[in-house]
Amino acid sequence: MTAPLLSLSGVSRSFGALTAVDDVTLDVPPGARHALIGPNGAGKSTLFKLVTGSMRVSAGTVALAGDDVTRLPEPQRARRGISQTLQHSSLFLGQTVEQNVLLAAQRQYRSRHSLVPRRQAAARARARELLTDVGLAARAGTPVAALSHGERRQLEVAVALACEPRLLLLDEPAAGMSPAESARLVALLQALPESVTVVIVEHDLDVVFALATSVTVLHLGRVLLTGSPDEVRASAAVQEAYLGTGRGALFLDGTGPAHLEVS
Amino acid sequence: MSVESPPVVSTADGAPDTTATPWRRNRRLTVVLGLVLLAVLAVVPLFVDPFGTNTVSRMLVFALFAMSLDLLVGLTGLPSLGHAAWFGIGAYTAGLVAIHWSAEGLVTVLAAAVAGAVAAAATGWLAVRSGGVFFLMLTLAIGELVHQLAQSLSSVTGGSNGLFGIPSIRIAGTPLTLAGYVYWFVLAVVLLGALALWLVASSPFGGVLRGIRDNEARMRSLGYSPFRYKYAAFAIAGGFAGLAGGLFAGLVRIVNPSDTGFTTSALLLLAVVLGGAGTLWGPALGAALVVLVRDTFGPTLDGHGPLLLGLVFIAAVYVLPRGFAGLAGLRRRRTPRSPA
Amino acid sequence: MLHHLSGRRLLGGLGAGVLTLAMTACGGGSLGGEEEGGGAGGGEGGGTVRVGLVIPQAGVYTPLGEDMQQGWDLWLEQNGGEMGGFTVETVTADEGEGPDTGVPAVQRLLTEGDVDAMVGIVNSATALGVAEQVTEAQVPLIVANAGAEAITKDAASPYVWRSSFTNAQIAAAMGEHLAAEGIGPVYVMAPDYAAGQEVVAGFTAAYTAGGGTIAGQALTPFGTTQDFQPFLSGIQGSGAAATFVFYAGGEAVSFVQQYADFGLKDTTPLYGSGFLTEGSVLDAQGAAAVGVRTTLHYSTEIDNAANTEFVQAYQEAYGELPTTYAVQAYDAANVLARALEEAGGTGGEALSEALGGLGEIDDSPRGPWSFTNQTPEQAVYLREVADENGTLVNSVVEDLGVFPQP
Amino acid sequence: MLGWFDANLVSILNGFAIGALLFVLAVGLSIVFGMMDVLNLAHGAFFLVGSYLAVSFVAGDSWGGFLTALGVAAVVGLLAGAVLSGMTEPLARRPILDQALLTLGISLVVAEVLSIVYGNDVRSVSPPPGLDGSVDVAGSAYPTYRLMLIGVGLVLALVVWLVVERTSVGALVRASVADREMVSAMGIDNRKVKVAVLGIGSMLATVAGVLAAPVYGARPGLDETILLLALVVVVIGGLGSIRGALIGALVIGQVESLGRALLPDLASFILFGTLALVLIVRPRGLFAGKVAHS
Repeated sequence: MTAPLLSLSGVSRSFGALTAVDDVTLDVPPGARHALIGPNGAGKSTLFKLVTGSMRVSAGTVALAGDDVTRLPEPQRARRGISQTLQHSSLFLGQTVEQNVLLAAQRQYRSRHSLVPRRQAAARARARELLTDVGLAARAGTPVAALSHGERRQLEVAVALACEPRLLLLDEPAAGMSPAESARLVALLQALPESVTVVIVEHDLDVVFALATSVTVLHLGRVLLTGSPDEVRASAAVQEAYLGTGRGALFLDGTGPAHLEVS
Repeated sequence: MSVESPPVVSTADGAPDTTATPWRRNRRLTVVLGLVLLAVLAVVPLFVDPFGTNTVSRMLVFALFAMSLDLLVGLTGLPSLGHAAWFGIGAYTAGLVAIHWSAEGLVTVLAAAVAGAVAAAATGWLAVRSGGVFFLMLTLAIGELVHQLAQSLSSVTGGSNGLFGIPSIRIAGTPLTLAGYVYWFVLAVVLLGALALWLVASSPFGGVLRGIRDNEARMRSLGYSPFRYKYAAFAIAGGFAGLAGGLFAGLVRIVNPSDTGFTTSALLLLAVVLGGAGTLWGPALGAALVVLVRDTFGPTLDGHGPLLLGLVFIAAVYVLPRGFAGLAGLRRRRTPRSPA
Repeated sequence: MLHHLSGRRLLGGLGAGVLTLAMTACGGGSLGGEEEGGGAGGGEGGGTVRVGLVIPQAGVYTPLGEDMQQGWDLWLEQNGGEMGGFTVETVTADEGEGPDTGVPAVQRLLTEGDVDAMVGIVNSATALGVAEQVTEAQVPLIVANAGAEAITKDAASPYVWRSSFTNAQIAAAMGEHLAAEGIGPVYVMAPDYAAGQEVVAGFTAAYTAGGGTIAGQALTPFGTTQDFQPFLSGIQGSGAAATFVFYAGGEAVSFVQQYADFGLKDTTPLYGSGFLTEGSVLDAQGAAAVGVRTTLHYSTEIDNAANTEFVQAYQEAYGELPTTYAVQAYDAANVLARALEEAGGTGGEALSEALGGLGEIDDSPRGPWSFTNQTPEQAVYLREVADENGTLVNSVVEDLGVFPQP
Repeated sequence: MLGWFDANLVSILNGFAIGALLFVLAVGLSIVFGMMDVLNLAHGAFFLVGSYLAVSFVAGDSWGGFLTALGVAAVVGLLAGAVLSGMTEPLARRPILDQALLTLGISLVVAEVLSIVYGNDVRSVSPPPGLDGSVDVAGSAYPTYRLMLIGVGLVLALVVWLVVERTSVGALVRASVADREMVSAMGIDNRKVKVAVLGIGSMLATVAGVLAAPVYGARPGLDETILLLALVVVVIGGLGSIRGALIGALVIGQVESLGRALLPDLASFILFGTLALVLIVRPRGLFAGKVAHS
């Protein structure tokens, strides 16, 4: 068995008296499609920040492919292959769709040090390819500010993929997407090669169960359960956690609404 | 005075051909306009008297200076109130090199550019750690300290009397004594500088700077270290400001502490805003206008030049919300968007 | 990909344009070898002479500019608007606060203004900054205020003359005088810029040469010192018997008032370079200035016929007492007129030569003076601020004798 | 130690006087920026308006003149602030540099108008009767008026502190510094708050101008020097923090007074050296306003 791609051990983060992430230990093997679920305030977004390094851990270690990256700043972790989409759309609003993707894509090419425009052809080609993949090719020259909400989410995914990640963290990528857009997203993520390990936070359970090979349930900052999608669906503890928020029926397979409208 | 009109840098570089037809027409228009402007600039000495030619030379120098500041303000989102420090250091360096070593034009301006870049690099690592108003004030402090040094080190800089006795610029050993030849030298260097700045701005590096301006946190998550890029931008901007300063020293042949001070910095920053930050050519135009108002109209208004300048600033805020560059933007906005 | 080429194309276009046009000979423009009708030309007697008056019309030096304008206008009025038979056309340009504005203003006069001679310039940096251009254009410039030593020393040019003073000249006179008085240790203060440094150096050299000792020295930040208390406390602790300072304009007002406010005026007599109490600053200083002693090459109280007549005429014309700035411009007009008469033309070279041969100027309000090294060798007066029926004047205590530029 | 203190007592005292004056000057700039995000570069010009008003009402000749000058300056300041508020309203959503362009333009125009009205001569104003003498401090004379400035500064600091900490208006101020959106969400008309804050901020500038006239006089160019000093004070203290403005003013008062007395050779560098040092150590000032209140 190879080393897990992402390994968290005893990771905690507190804000004063509040412990948002509490002693989380989690291994994500290479090539996994891992989902993080849990009610709002469970600490999913905070955990993502601890993995990407945009927030420092209070305790514990974060390892990527066996290397301890706990002390590395965010940009260095990103260069080691951690890429993410953020819950609140985080794009460069003043710039065009293509420029957004290019910013992420060009980091992979040595040509970014060149002042000769022609040398950037490879990065441009890669950016176009990704825009085609997410269905934004026709909008390449549009300023981001003019995109619809769903289109921005698509662009987020393209930007994250343009980093050529080993570990792709998706924070509610389907939020606000139309069913068609969301189906397209699922197809795109399913088509990702094994070399990309995906960790996804998503409330749209159709998306979660269509993608995930394993699921971790977080509750009040702690890991409630990690297991296969079926195990999670069957777990009484998970039902209980969601009951606490008054949304007990949501895990009833096929009968409840597909969307877990927590927010 | 815009020395070249690159297609508006903040828009699509190489937008897909399928959607680019209207853009293309604009771009062609821009190129034509740029060529006309260049042709006009090139023949200035043939038709304009020496004072007018000198004025246009100053406008060109300040245009380059403003473009170097725009690299910080417009592209990177770092409003500097001490940029004249690098301009002044470049000017003093060029002046000293010309007096003590060689008045060869290229030698002096290159020495000036290197000095500007080195000085900016020496202090930039402190400055770029802060942002916004604090960056503004820290650069102000750095600028004022440089200004005081220029004032105090009178054995080197001539103190408040200025560094005088700078010989004429020489090209291949021949001194350029006539305003027209000096002008062509200035024009050539400014064009090369502008071209270099435009290349930097439209390169991937320039893209990163714009990314940092728009969303620094996101750039970090994409794997960029904003500090390094901001630092590099600071040093590069300092280098080009130094280059402009070197030209200035050769042009007016006296360098003063006030060339490094707050007034020059503030005037230039306002010129950048006036022109439209982030477009390079807008700030160039803004700086040219400010120089024109200050040097040409100012002295004939019975000392009320500042009044005119103040009114221009106030009017510009309302009439030109995006600076001169906004005027070009109007045309752009009318262009229909490509269908989704 | 059109725009990828545009830079290169633009440059190519430029190159072609420049080459084509540079080869075309052209009459106008800024490539001519000679200034038309400028210094090199030279008009005939009975014609007109165009004189550029470069004075500050904006910024902190504006009051000096106004006085110089009035001195200049008065001379022309008294002489029917003619100099040596030439009708004078005055072209005024704003010098501003410094060379940033002053140098272009002079450039403009030299080219567009088409002047035969120039008078004025308050700021030393501006005077030094234009020296070479003036020389190249061969247009005589009579500096009517700027006191930097270098203007007629390191940066001397046959076309740059001075009708005012030098910083060290005024200070050296005081140094010699105080040394002769045996007043005791003196504390020296000045703003930290070139003129201040020159005054301190000039005073210190003369005073120590005469056997005096310096109790201490402080150079205050120029232009940003509103409050002199921190430096005044240095005087108190130094055991100085007197203080010698150089301040002008706003700093002169603040300094003299605060010197009195902090009680130093009663314990440590204040001496200064004449600009400390010259012109409009004296009114602003008020009672605090009474008793302050300064040296300068002029005072309204100098007792000679030319001065009496001048002061009276000036007061009639402008309703105020003349200042040294007015006299410097008045005298500049005087020497320029003499030179024009002598040269019989407006050619720059001839004018400069004529200026050099003028000898003693015997009808100046400041008393007789002459050009030595193109700057006045002149009497320096010890003056004391006195309250004469509510008007503060610089009364003359003593004629300290004639001093050249040190 | 005691000897050192004695020798420098006057400088220390003077530092407090200058600091008190700087506080009156800077606190207006600070609250305007902290609450309304308006960087008012015309603050120095407003100050100069106050100084020239002191000249106009010959404030030195009688208390009547002095108090009239103060009253007129307060009214003029309030009006100027209201006008400024209206002028900056269209710029609310634009970059802060646009405001800088506008307010510096206003500053140039105001300064030019002042020089047209009052001429370019340096004007001085004596302290009002009774305060024009000096008192003996540790064997040296010290001007009475400056002692009074310390009192005025202390009283004003106390009033501002009481208003901000103890009144409902103050609660609004603190809330605005912390989160403007929230305040407008509470149904309070942001524009009225803005007019009030800019009015008071500008009033403090003109009043400071009158108070400073007996010390600094009035002359062209003073506005720029004063603006820079005020900016340094608020940035050192931390923008938008009243406590910061007070500490910043006292620090700069001592730097300009005691600092210059102790290090006369570095006098030219000490002000901006201090600014650079503070910002290097604390990149957001000693008391960063928005953080301090959250």
